[in-house]
Amino acid sequence: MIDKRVASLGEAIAGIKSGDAVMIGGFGSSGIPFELIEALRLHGADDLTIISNNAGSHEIGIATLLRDRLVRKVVCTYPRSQGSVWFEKLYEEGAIELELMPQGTFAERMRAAGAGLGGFFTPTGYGTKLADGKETREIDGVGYVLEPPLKADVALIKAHKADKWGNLAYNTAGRNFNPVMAMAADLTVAEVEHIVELGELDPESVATPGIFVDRVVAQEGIV
Amino acid sequence: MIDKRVASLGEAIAGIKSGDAVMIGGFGSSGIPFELIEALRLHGADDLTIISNNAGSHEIGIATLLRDRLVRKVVCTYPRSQGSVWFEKLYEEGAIELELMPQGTFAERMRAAGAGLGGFFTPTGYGTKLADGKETREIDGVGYVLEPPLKADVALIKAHKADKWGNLAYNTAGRNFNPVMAMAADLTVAEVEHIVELGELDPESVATPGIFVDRVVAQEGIV
Amino acid sequence: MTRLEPAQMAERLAQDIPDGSYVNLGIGMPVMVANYVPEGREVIYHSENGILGVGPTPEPGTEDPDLINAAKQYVTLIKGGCYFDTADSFAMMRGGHLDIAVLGGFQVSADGNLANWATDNEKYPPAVGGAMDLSVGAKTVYVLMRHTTKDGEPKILDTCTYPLTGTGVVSRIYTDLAVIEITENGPRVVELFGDNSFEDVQAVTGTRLLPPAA
Amino acid sequence: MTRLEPAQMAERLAQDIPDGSYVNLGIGMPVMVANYVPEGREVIYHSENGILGVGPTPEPGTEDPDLINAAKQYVTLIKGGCYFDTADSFAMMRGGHLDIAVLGGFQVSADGNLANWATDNEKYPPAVGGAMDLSVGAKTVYVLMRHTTKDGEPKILDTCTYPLTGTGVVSRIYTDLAVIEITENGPRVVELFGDNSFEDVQAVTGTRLLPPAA
Repeated sequence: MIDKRVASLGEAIAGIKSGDAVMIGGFGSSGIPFELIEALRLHGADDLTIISNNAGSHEIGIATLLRDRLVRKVVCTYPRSQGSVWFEKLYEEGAIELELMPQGTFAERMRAAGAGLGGFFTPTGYGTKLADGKETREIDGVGYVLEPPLKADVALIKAHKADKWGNLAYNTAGRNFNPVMAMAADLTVAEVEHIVELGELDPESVATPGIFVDRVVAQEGIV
Repeated sequence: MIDKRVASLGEAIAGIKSGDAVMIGGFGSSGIPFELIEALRLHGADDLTIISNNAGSHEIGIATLLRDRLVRKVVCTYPRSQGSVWFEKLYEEGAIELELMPQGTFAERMRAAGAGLGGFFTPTGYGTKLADGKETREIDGVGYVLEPPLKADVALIKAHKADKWGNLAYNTAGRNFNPVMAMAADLTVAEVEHIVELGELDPESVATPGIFVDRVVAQEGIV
Repeated sequence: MTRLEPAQMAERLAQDIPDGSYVNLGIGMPVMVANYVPEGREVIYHSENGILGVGPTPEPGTEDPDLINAAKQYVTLIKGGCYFDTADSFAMMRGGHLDIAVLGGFQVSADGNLANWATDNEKYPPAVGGAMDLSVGAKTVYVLMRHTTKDGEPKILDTCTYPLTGTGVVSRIYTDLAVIEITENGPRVVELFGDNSFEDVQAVTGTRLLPPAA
Repeated sequence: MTRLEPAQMAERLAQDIPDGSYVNLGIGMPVMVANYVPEGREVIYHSENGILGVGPTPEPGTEDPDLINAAKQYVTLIKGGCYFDTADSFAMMRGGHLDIAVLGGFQVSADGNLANWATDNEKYPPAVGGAMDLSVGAKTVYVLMRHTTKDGEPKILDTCTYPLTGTGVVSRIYTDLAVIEITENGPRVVELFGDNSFEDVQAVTGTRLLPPAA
């Protein structure tokens, strides 16, 4: 029988290893799996590559992984936000590697990984510093940059509701990167506010079908 | 003010010209804009390129466009179905051009057009006849085919409900190709069963945001 | 020689679908597999037109005209199922998320090439649908087909003569005579039905088979 | 010389947003444009994080923690708005579906190149977000920025010295002094605010301007 629910945050992140590439959903403070991040911080793995739109701010979420020096590299689009002091400190120290890309390219690269594509040509970034060293091509008079898929070992995502098969429904703009990350990782773990009975989610508004999800954990209220 | 509703099927397809490339949503008999197709048949444009998963069957829908010899070329994945007699007849006569491709490539090419991408590498079809003459590349040991975006002048799509801003909600598997076609055409026209008040559609289950839709017409019961 | 009927072939294959699998069943004989998955196993069926959780045929009069499977037959949605568009459906298929695709076959080659979408009859319009995406995308591809054509010609060959669907994609072939696994060393018979002997099966096969492991 | 305040600059730009437009407003000064769209025009605002139909700031106490805009401020959804994921949001942006993007700018060149995401300070971490996708994808890109830097250096130049966001993407520049259109022949002043003369504006511009058409 298919039951992806796990009983604790610890079980939810079991198996993450030092050196892993970890996608973390969310945009700003919206749709972020704060409890999974806290569990990851306490888990013991380090030398992580964090793939997330932002690089944390203040003393919560991704910022705490940076503060505790568990992160070797950040792959993101917008590391600098109000209160992103830990990222800025490590960056100035040269203690962290940054791979920066346009946000649409970031989302599309993860989707390509999840969709089994080998790469795509995007006009975004053509003629800019972010295309340096990349293959480019002119197609029908427009310049494009070839971008490869972006995969991860683990995706930690956040949804509003889940059922035991891992179907996910989101709340408003909390959806953001969570659906594409769910597709693009070997192991996808979803933190949710509510676990509901099978059949309670509207089949027309399941934005992440359960096939993309390996584990579901209910929030414990730890952060 | 934004009001995409039009009063009749005739208004809905106004402006379609002979020689246009027309996407038509649907899979089998599901999610097909039968009334828009009938309006197109009576409209007078010919020499059309029809882009649709199937090539019609029996004496309804796309089959009637073929029967009336309004179609120069069919771009599809599965032209042969039970009752696809008109397609088979024209094909045997050499009276119709066929561009065939794998269904995932078909959907993804339209999405690429809608998403502003210049093309993508797919593993599907690599090493087969359907990759003949196409650029291929080995990436990390896997063979891929480069596929270009697929656009159209017009998309005729079918949804369950719409509001006046063109937001669309679908019924069950009637969704199929309709959302990607809505993105990929210069003019997108939606035939719907019900037009509802603004705010009545659940913002979490609008599968085609109104930005992709130009005209909305309610079914008239003509087919 | 023992020749299984299609229903028996489907039943045999169904034994190898593990509990909890996400499965796509091709048009034709493969859809029969759903009838024989052993009790107690939960299997979720995918349909290329945008359904995860395909359920049984609806009661007459309760059909939803939009709710059909890849073979254009009316189906239902099970509790816990959901809908999505075709681009998302093929992302699922091509992206390696389905555990098993069960496909029909015209021919399979010794190295696991599959031909199942076109013959060499040029008059007849070709149709490919989702076959190529499934063959290349599912984690495991099982082919369910008769061992020979109606005319007794072998369908398991050194090299496919019909246009290919995918290269090196087939894991196992379930025929009316035997179960054959495509290994690095070539196709190996892993099960012989009834009193069929290895030599019987080899005699109607167009490529050299490896005998069952001792 | 007449120098408009930011609110006045935003108000001026807002006059050029047609009824029925789909618009993305960048972080900073651009978001102020929403306050000044003339009465009777219906404009739908897009936010890169997956919202079409961004509404005003919520009443205190009614904030939805997930419902924020690109600047990470709480917003609401208007009636007729909807949500989608980031891949779909950027498909919308990059695919030419937005009518207008209003962006801030560090520098704009005579041929419409935009620099608005990074300076030449290597110590300071760069951040690009959705700026490049918007600049290349929206049908029309308006830049709303002061005519010169705090130090009085020109921001409209022959060539941008800061890293580019996009090439040949800018249609119009709305500054505190004038409205300038990027034409095939170069930047043309189409409106001078207050008593500003063409020569006044040319004097604080780092590239040759064309005078208003007669």
